[in-house]
Amino acid sequence: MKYIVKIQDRKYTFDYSENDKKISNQNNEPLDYDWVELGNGCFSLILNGNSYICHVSEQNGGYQIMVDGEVVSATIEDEQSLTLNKFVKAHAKEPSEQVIKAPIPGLVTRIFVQAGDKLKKDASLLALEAMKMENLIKAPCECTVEKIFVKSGQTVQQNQPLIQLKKSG
Amino acid sequence: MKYIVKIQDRKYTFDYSENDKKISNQNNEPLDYDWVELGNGCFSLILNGNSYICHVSEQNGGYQIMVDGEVVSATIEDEQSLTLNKFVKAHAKEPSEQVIKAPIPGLVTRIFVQAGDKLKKDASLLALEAMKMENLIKAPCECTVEKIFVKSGQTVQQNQPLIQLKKSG
Amino acid sequence: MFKKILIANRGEIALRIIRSCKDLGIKTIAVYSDIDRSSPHVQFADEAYPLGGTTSAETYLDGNKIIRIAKDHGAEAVHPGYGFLAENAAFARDAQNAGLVFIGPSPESIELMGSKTAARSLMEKHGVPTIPGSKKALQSEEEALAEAQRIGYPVLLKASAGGGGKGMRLVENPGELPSALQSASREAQSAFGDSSIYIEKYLEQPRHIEFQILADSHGNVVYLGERECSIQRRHQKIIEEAPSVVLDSELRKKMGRAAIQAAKACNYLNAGTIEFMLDKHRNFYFLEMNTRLQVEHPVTELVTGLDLVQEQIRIACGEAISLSSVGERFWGHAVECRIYAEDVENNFTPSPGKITYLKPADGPGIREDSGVMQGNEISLYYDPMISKLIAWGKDREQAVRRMIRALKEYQLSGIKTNIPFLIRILQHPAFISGELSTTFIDEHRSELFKQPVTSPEAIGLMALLKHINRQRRISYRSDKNHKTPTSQWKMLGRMKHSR
Amino acid sequence: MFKKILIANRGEIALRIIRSCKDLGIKTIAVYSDIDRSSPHVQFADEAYPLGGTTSAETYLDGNKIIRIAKDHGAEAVHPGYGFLAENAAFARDAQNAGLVFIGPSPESIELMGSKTAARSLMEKHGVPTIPGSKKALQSEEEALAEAQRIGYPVLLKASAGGGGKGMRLVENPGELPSALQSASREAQSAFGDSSIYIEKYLEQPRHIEFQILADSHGNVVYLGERECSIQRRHQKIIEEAPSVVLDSELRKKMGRAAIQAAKACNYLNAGTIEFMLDKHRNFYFLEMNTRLQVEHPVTELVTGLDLVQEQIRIACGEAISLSSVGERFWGHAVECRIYAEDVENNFTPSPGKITYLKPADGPGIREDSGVMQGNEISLYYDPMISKLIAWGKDREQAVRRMIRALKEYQLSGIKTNIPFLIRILQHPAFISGELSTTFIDEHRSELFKQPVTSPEAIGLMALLKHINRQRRISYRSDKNHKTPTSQWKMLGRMKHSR
Repeated sequence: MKYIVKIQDRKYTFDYSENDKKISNQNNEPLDYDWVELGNGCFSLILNGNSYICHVSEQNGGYQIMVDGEVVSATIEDEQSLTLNKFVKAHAKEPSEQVIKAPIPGLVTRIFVQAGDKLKKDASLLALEAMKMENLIKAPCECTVEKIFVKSGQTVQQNQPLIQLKKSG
Repeated sequence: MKYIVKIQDRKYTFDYSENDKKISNQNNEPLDYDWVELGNGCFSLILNGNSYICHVSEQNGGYQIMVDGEVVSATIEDEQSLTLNKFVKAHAKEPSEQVIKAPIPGLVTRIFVQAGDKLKKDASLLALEAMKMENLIKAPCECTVEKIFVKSGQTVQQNQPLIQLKKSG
Repeated sequence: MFKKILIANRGEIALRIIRSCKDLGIKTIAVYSDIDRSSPHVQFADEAYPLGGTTSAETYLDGNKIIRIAKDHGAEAVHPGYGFLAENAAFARDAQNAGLVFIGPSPESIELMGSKTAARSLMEKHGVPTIPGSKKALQSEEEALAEAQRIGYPVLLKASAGGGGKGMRLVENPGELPSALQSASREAQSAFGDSSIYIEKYLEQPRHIEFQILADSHGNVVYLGERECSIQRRHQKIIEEAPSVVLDSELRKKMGRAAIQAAKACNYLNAGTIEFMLDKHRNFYFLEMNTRLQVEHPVTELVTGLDLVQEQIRIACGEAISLSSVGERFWGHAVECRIYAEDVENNFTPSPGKITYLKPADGPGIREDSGVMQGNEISLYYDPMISKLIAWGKDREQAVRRMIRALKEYQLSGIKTNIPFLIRILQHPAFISGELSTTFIDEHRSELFKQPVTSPEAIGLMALLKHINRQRRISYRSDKNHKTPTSQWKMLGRMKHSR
Repeated sequence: MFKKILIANRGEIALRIIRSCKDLGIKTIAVYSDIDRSSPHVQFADEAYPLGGTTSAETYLDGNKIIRIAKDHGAEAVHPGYGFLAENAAFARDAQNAGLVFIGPSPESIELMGSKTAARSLMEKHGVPTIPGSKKALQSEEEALAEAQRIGYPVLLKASAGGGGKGMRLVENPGELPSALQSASREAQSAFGDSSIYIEKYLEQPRHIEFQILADSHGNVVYLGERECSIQRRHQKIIEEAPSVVLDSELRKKMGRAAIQAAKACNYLNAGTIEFMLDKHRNFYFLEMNTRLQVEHPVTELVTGLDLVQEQIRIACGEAISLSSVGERFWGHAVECRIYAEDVENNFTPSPGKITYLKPADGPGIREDSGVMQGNEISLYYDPMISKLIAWGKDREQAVRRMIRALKEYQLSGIKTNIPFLIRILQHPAFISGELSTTFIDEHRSELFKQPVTSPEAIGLMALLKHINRQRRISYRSDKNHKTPTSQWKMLGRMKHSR
């Protein structure tokens, strides 16, 4: 079965054989690998003699890999799901609405906008205080404010919707 | 329910109430305790304000407790099992035969005795080599050799019977 | 010497103080909030008592609760650590009135240096140079605008009661000033209960150089050399080192003498730190005095061989310090990295969560002062610092290389940390050549937020292998480097039996 | 400088060498036996190749396999660590013939010092004092009895090819000699492939004092001071320290000069150790020379500030050592404890098994050189040492107190270790006052095998709570110190939500 691993913006294709557990890369080169779980999600990979110790955890349907002090996110699709997804994407239009969610739990200390405001990119939307630091949440693009879901003084959870924006143009 | 905890040669009685989880000691004093598992068999106990970090593991039906760099073994019996055991013990005689088992896995390099030998306490029985060190296994008391289960040059597992002895007198 | 001390703090600093007490044979009392029940400082203290509640205000900031526990359980002294009540004069006074020794300066010294504007005036009176700016809290937006005009943009707004970057704003032009003033003022109110803000000249490419001092009750004041803490993000230090590459013996003596003057000006007792800014013309200015132990004190410990917490305790006991010229010669070089639970790519916002896997680094030259265990939670209620990693080397190059090695070995999962970012700073040519300033991160932004270097094929394979084997534990070795696959299975069988 | 080095070893020393290589920017190759696949040295090396097999003979002692891997993968040099091939002249020669640099002395020096009897003769020729005894391997029981009679009981039997206490026996009277000779001879054959035994005078209450030396290819030989390694069980060191409390500057110079003489006598190159016995009259005798890095080298590193592995690599590269008088003045004091998987109560027999829980100690003054991770197995195939804990202090008292604190913090379950025993030694009045000798453990046996001191009621309660709650994870707090039981449940609920 072919698998497509996406790391940041790049894609890597692997071919995995269930029978003999052999894996080849996108150039059809068989990979000489040795994979051992050391425990608690910590793994050892020896690939062509190169040794890596890594920690892999599942995250939002993808994987987060920590190796050599670096943290990288990866998502995986197999051939079938990829074909399906392409079909779906081709028939959907890009959403022009975006809901800004709380990146961290905290306290809304101030709201700078109201529904209907037309904003430039990086305009301040609201201030969120967490761990005694004030964090300004800014507009990701030129947009119009559609709805505001929170009030000043309100405590919010991570990923709680704060403001709904509509992309300009 | 009353529990008797045996540590080395001393016994401590506790009374535990399933309902409210209260525990009192042998002087009927209620114990002010706070017990939290930190993970992996590691626990925190705060007893009368004194804080302990310990690791408790099950071992041969009892428990091994590691605290403050020390390792202590404990066994636990409840009232019922204790009464039963006393009855059994009272009707059994002390065994005069003892099987010496391998304390560690290793290689039997030499056997110093043969069946029928009368031995003094601490007489060498056999030599067991493990991790490149030779370990002498000695007679625990004055005794006679009854059976020898192993040969020189043989590899043995931990707790494998080596020699059967009969206590003298 | 004291028999029992209560530690009025949490996290790494509480544990670090407990360790010094154990080394002195002093019993320790820990206090804890509800969510800190599983934290190491609770486990490693001799005694531990709950404060009840979760927020700072209900727990580590509630001086009355803490003093009551200290009295009830026979503590003779209280060590406040840093943060929380460490620079709270009222707490120091209450502790003393309750018959406890406060391990720190007098309430009067705390008060004097606690107001940044009063401290500046005092320093000017004693001939310690200060940064041009308003001497007192701003009363209005108009006053702020006028003052900024006088000293010239860019200017810095700072909280009078502040520290640690809270309530601080850089203002480049008059248009930005009003909103910056309001936001700084709000943050100051929330962090310190005091919204007062003052203004000062913003120095270009300045270095943050601070001097550690010790003062005993017999009138001795010594300095233990400097720490350079120029690497900061959001006005908070993340990498500190001792000594500083930029100081020579002459400048060190000059600044050290100024630090002693500053300490004497406020009748200082115990350990304290005089923070200076050093501009590119090697002019130095008094910034503030921290009347407590600093987060970054371990780098001074490694290059002087002292245990500063033990020195604090000895001074608080009335002992005289017996140190001579330790501030001039150092044993090698030390670097500290603060490991934070934060999302670097997202403007360093805190990243709370549970630590699901933790295996810290060790080996030659590495010290770790950690306050967490695997399974602990980094919550929103307190500072998101996880641990401090400190590396010593016979020179700066070795210390930095050891730190990079340790950061790469450090394994922590479950939350985002700044470890990759710290590695990129330490590997940056400007850092290696010692060209530091408090604007280092902004200046080198493009290189510091670069992508990882590990082979993407290897990373991709790791994700794939985890994906394929999600349900079962596997161990697979392809046969190229090994005799036959069979021997591998044999080996596994053998291992199982020997368990 | 080398670009890539193969490390022909396992466990803590392999990892420790990898770390020094990383700090120098040198790539590393690890080799491993089947059961070491999950060991840290495999994970932290840049490259790792299997040796195939499990026994020492099939793996870490198979020089040909190792040299082939080194050549196949572009290593320029081989570091042997200690044990295994470290003192194998044939391997050093084979490596050189294959075009690899052997990081250690020449094969000739290894051979010369490898035979204990030849080494003694050489030392006597060069005026280095040796212990009275037979100069050559004993040929018969009769010769042994005659020789013992000549030098006087008690005598010590020792393996000619030996080290580390293997093949060593103390004989108090003629009756014990025959069986001791046979058993020592068998052990020597099995450990070193050579059954030769020699005999020497047994010194009463002797101290083991050894000198670290470095010799470069430019003719420079320096000593880096001494280590005292008197605390031994089964003739193996378990606690080492630097400097020794018993040496003054004069004796140190005298012994240091003898050490340099010894090194020059065998044309020594690279790091080596001259072991001496020091009797109560302050006479010292050459014991043997270890032509490699010692297990206990970290204590010298901490008091000199050097990285001895880096020094070894630099010397092997042909660099000249640039050290002056480092052997005379030290930075504080350092103590090392070897943590072994062993059953102390059962005559220190190895206690193999799986490490089910591991949380090492850290904090001020503590360095750990460990070779294992949680989940690893201590097997019967190799040495049962788990880790080395090293503590530094500004004086001996502080170093020892820090070590005790770290040992008490160290948490390891699944196998028996000597940690409780190490703590009891460090807390013993004779150890504290520096009254050491190689018979320390025998002398103080009754106090060292004492029972634990933690409150038995607390220990009993721990067992009971684990027993009661075997099936479920509980968290219970009785209500005396807390407002109401309810608030506890609330707290737990709150924690769950925030996860």
